[in-house]
Amino acid sequence: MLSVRDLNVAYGDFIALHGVSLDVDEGEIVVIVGANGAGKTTTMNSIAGILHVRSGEILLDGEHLERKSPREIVERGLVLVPEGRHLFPEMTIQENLLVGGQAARSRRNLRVNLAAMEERFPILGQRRSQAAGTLSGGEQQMLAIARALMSEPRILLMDEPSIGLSPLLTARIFAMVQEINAMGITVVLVEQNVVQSLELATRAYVIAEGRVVLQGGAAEIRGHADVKRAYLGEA
Amino acid sequence: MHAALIGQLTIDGLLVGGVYALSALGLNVIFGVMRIVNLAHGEFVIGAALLSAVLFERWHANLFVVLPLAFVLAFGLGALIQRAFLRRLPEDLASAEATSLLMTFGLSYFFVGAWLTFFSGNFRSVPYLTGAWTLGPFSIAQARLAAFVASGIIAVLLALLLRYTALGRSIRATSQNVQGALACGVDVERVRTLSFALGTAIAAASGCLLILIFTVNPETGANVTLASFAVIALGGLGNYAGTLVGAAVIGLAVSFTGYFATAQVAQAAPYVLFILVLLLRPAGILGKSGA
Amino acid sequence: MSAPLLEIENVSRAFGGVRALDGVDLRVNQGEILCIIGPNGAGKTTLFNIISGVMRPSSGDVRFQGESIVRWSPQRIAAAGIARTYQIARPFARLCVRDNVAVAALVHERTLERARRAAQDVLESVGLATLADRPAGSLTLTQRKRLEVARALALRPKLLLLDEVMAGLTPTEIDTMAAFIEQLRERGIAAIGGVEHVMRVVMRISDRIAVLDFGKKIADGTPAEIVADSRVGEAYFGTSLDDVGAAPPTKGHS
Amino acid sequence: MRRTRLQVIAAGVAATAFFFVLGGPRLAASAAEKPIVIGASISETGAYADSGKLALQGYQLWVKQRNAAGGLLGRQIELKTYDDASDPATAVRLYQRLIDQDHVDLIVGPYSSAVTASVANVAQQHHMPMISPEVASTAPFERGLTEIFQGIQIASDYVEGPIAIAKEKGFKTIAVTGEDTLFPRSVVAGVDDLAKKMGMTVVFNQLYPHNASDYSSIVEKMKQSNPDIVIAASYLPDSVGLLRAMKQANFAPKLVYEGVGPTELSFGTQNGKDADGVMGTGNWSAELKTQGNASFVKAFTSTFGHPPDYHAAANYASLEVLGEAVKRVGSLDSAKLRDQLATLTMPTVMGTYKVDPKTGIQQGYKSLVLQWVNGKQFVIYPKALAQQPPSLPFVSWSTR
Amino acid sequence: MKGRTVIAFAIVAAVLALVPQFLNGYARSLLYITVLYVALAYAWNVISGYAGYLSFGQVTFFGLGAYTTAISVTRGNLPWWEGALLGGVISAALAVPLGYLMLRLRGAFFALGMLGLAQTLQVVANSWQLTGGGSGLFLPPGSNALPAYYWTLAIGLLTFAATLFIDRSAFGLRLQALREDEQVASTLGVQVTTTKVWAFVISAIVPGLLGGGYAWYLTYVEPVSAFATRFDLQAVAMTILGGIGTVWGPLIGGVLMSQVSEMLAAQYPQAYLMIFGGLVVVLLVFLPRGIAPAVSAALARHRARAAQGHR
Repeated sequence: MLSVRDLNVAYGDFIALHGVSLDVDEGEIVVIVGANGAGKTTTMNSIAGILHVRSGEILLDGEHLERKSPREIVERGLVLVPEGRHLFPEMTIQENLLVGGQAARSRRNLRVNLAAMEERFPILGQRRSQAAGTLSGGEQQMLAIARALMSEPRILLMDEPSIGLSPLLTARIFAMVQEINAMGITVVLVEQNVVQSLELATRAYVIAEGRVVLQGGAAEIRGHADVKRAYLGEA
Repeated sequence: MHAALIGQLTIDGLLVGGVYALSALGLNVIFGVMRIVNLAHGEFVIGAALLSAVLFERWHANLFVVLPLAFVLAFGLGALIQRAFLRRLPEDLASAEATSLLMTFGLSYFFVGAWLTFFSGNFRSVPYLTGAWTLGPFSIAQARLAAFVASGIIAVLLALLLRYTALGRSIRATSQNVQGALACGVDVERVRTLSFALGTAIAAASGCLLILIFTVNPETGANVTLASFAVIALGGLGNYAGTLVGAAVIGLAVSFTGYFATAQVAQAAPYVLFILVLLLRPAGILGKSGA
Repeated sequence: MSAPLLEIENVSRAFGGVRALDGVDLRVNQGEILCIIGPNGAGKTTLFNIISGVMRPSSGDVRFQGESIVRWSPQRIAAAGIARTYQIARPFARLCVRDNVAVAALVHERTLERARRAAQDVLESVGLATLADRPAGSLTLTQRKRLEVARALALRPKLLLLDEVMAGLTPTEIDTMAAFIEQLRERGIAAIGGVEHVMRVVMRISDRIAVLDFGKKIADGTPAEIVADSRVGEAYFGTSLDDVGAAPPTKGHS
Repeated sequence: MRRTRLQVIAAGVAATAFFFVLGGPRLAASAAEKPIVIGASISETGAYADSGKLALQGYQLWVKQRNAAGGLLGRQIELKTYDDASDPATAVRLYQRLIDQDHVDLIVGPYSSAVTASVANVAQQHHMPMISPEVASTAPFERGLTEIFQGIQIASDYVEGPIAIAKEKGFKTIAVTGEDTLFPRSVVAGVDDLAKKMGMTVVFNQLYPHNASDYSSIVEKMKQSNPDIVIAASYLPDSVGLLRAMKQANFAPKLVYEGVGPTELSFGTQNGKDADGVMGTGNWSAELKTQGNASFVKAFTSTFGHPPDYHAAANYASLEVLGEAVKRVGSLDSAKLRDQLATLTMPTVMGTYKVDPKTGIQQGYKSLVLQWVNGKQFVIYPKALAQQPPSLPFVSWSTR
Repeated sequence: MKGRTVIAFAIVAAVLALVPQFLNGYARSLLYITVLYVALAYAWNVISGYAGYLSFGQVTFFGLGAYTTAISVTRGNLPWWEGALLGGVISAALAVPLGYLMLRLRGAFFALGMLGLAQTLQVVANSWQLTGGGSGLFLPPGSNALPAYYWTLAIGLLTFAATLFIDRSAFGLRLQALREDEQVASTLGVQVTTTKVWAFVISAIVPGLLGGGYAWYLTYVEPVSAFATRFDLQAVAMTILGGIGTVWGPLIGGVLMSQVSEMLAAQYPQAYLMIFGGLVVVLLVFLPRGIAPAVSAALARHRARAAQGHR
């Protein structure tokens, strides 16, 4: 479904990605793990069109995305839940959701989707006219996910959804990822919480220094010695 | 008698404050979305003011014709400037902010020169609604009241646009979090262009109203820019409600210092207030806290 | 036992309503390596900002060599011997690598020429000497991290604050960095490292570990004590440390 | 490396120097057939643009008429002007350019006191006599300069008229204001003494800055002082602004005098009916029975499509004087011209030109008080020249 | 190397000192204005180019210098150059507290604060008895522009030397470090506030000194022209054209632009503002680093090629 080929991205003189390639099949949960600064977020932002790609290809169902604007990419059903949530803190929860559902592909269902989200995340319904900035960390993350779902994505990119959350909340987020996947939405997940994310993923990629250093089935990656050494703290 | 005088000065100050508020709102919309401090803002205000003066002189075109015209022209001009220049700000100079400052500083003088060419250096005003209504001990200048009411209507329309339309939500979303807006598929480039155009158009609208009260020439733009910034500095950058409070304070300060001190002090009042506010809240005015 | 090099006493710091730090106490002795671990947002960077004078605490005191430094300017603190690195490397992008370091060397050297020479020496020691004339903006992430350290070293610090110095490094580089930090101990430089992950290294190099969680210090002890502390595992990893396979400390400082 | 750079710089400096040297001395015109060039800078843009344009047209008309009548000393005349944008530094450079670069034969003054004050020094340095048709303030003439001559009425005369009229009507209290620049200041400088002499009191005296745009506060203050008459030393934009603020404050004293603003024709177009009753000091009027005035007005109107004002007249008169001086001297010798201008007495459209030979301060021209009545200007003072008596008191705003 | 610099410097200074002897008054005047603008651009470059604090109000000190001189001459009977010197001293003295206050502001707010400061001082000059209010002050008419020229030339050369020093000294390195990242600079031991206040003082003292020459040259000082922010526009445009934060930028940009501006000012005074303003905008899009870096790069390439040829 999504195919990334030989992606190169640079910030000024600094090269952040050296030829990253990924494949995601329909219905999968693919997890990308790697250390801070390894290039995970850069990869996600590049796919979503937020970063300018120096070279390489990004194909969604065979269509090139690498020169498309973020808006055009959203219209094709690929939506990012960015790292750090990036909500609109002074807008109400409902307004946040409305902005999320503004894409042409979902606009006619705007009210229906809004109701659906308020039902799925009751807290968002109860506080719909409260400013988003007043929500707690976990609630904000839910809002960020709900906002992304408003545009009826086919493939959802989630960048570190568990960041800064307590174990309990992290578990809820992961459960939600599975639910979303069960709705038929393909998920690409970037996580630092390697252990838990590998549990729910079908496949995984390990990124270091802007390169894919390992890839394979989730279980396989879990068992890999290098990963244990680098990210799980084993000698 | 004394109470009546205070009342009169208050009325005069608040009515002018309405126009300051409108100009500052335009500046605030641009800053909110683009993070650009537009030093050429006053030039757009003055350009529209001079245009309406000239149209009035020639054809007695009244405010209600000129304001929409100036609004549309300025909207186009703003969009053009954003597309042609501001969007192409290079990123390799000291900082994006520095470059945008230098660029809008250049733009401001470009337009001073342009207005001097088109309108000459004459001081102009529009002798429209020159009378006053008497209300008890107070006299209410028709032009001031008209400008105040019109400013209020435009401000309310702007508020409605920002709150209840998809474009308005996109503008607010972009000004609060660009990354988030991008992730939601908001066409941020378009929003930036529209915001700059809208801010410029509001500036023009305030210019059409300002000329009912003030006498201006092409070189008075910098005063308007500074006064508008003083309003924002007082009210909070990006804070639309605070803008109204700031404008009232500036209007009153000018009106009262003009009476109790001298016209020179009144002229300096916005700058002095501006500098004082900056010094008392050097970082704080970026914050959205406060009124 | 001599007085501690750095004492942090009941330091709190609030942003708006949020308490980023809440009554934190910490001590660092001469030549000691202390690692502060905790998830993103636990307050590590805030603590570094307060020690280095970039930020004032809302309450509490920080003493360096017995003197309170909470009212000192960052430059005074730097000159007194506390150097820091930034979590996200912040090179002076348009200056060359050598001049980046020379800025710091100027604290001890009178002339620019001598500062540049001193800078060159420091660059040698961190392996950046060949890049000395390049603009710092063109360095890779790893090189930037090293430049951060080089600049801090040029201040000839007694205490080095390393904010997420391991972040973004490959396993090999992490080993190099760890070796470097251990070598600080031999040179008599104390260090506080802020670390989110990379437990393996933390356990190996630390004399002591402190754990921050939501602005509070929830544990402070030798690596062995920390591993044994169940609260730490709960708060930080969502599970016990044994489950994630954290290695026992390789150095017996207990 | 350093040497290369310095070579580049040195070469640059040399080239620039060369440019200046080359650009400097040009071969002086020798042939007598060449036209006599008169140079001036005028404020075509900037704060004084309106009046500057009329001033320039005054110069242009005289040159045109003179050339049609055979020129001067048998040569045609050419006017060379630049726009100084009302900026003194620019004007200084432009006059130097006119004298050193363009090698003009004669110069005449620019517009506005501030500009003239700086330019006078250039005239002095180059020993080029210069008539200043626009500087009513005497300060620039009191600096020991020998080359400048005032071609307009002196400012301190201006308020004599309105105060005399007020005295006659028995008005007692005066509020004084004006723009805080050289000329308006000199207009109101003597007002305290004059009022005392006339047995009147000044109840308010405060100036407002150049570039002021809002006059409501100062008007409110004047209103509070409750004066019989208002004397404002103002130019066109501020006189309009003040009048409007007075209307808005519903403030109508018994006599309103607004300096030179009301003498400009656009004062009427900008204020409409509100202009009625306002007085101002004119230096000139189309109705004036001075020598050649009627034909001047006619020629001006047919040439430029609009009637002249006092700027045009004063500038025209200055060239009349300069032309006469050249004719009498019989050459362009500047020392002789200087002496001639200092002692010359002659009739012009402005009246009789006559200056104090020591300072060059004008003594001949007399100022007039004009008043707007039913959309037209009339001379009301001095009585000998009055077209009609003053229409007083000023009509209250509500009964218009 | 050092000796050669000094000799070259002396030659350039001597040429510039001798040139006016061969010029008419207009060309002298033009030369004076060119040197004046270049010197002002150099001063602006210190605070805005090297320290990174964009100021649109350095004219404040220029006006201050002009007024100090005019007051000293007319009311104190001092020789004009003593007044001008005093103008420099007062500017420096005022720049210290002002620097401490204003430099707490960053970016746009510093820029706007300085703009406001210039406007405020203009109003002060406009309303104070000492400054003659709106009437301004007359200086005794001078014989010619030469003394002002030499004064300005001397200060210009000193300012250039100061820029050379800044570019090659510890002070300059600290300035550039704080321009890049003020917080990091402070944690690396840079006395941030002191350093930038010094830069501000240099950028104030120069226009403060130059203002006196200008007053003497014009023989008349009044508020509007003494505090005209156009002076800052000129400095900005010239420095950007030449190269902001470089040693040669203000010189290259200043010499080029004053020629252009003189040609334009005589015929199209309003278009000249348009062209200056427009040029700033266009340069920022197409040549944001200015001419100087482009020239150095070309020179470096040329030298590299030459060196290869030799081998």
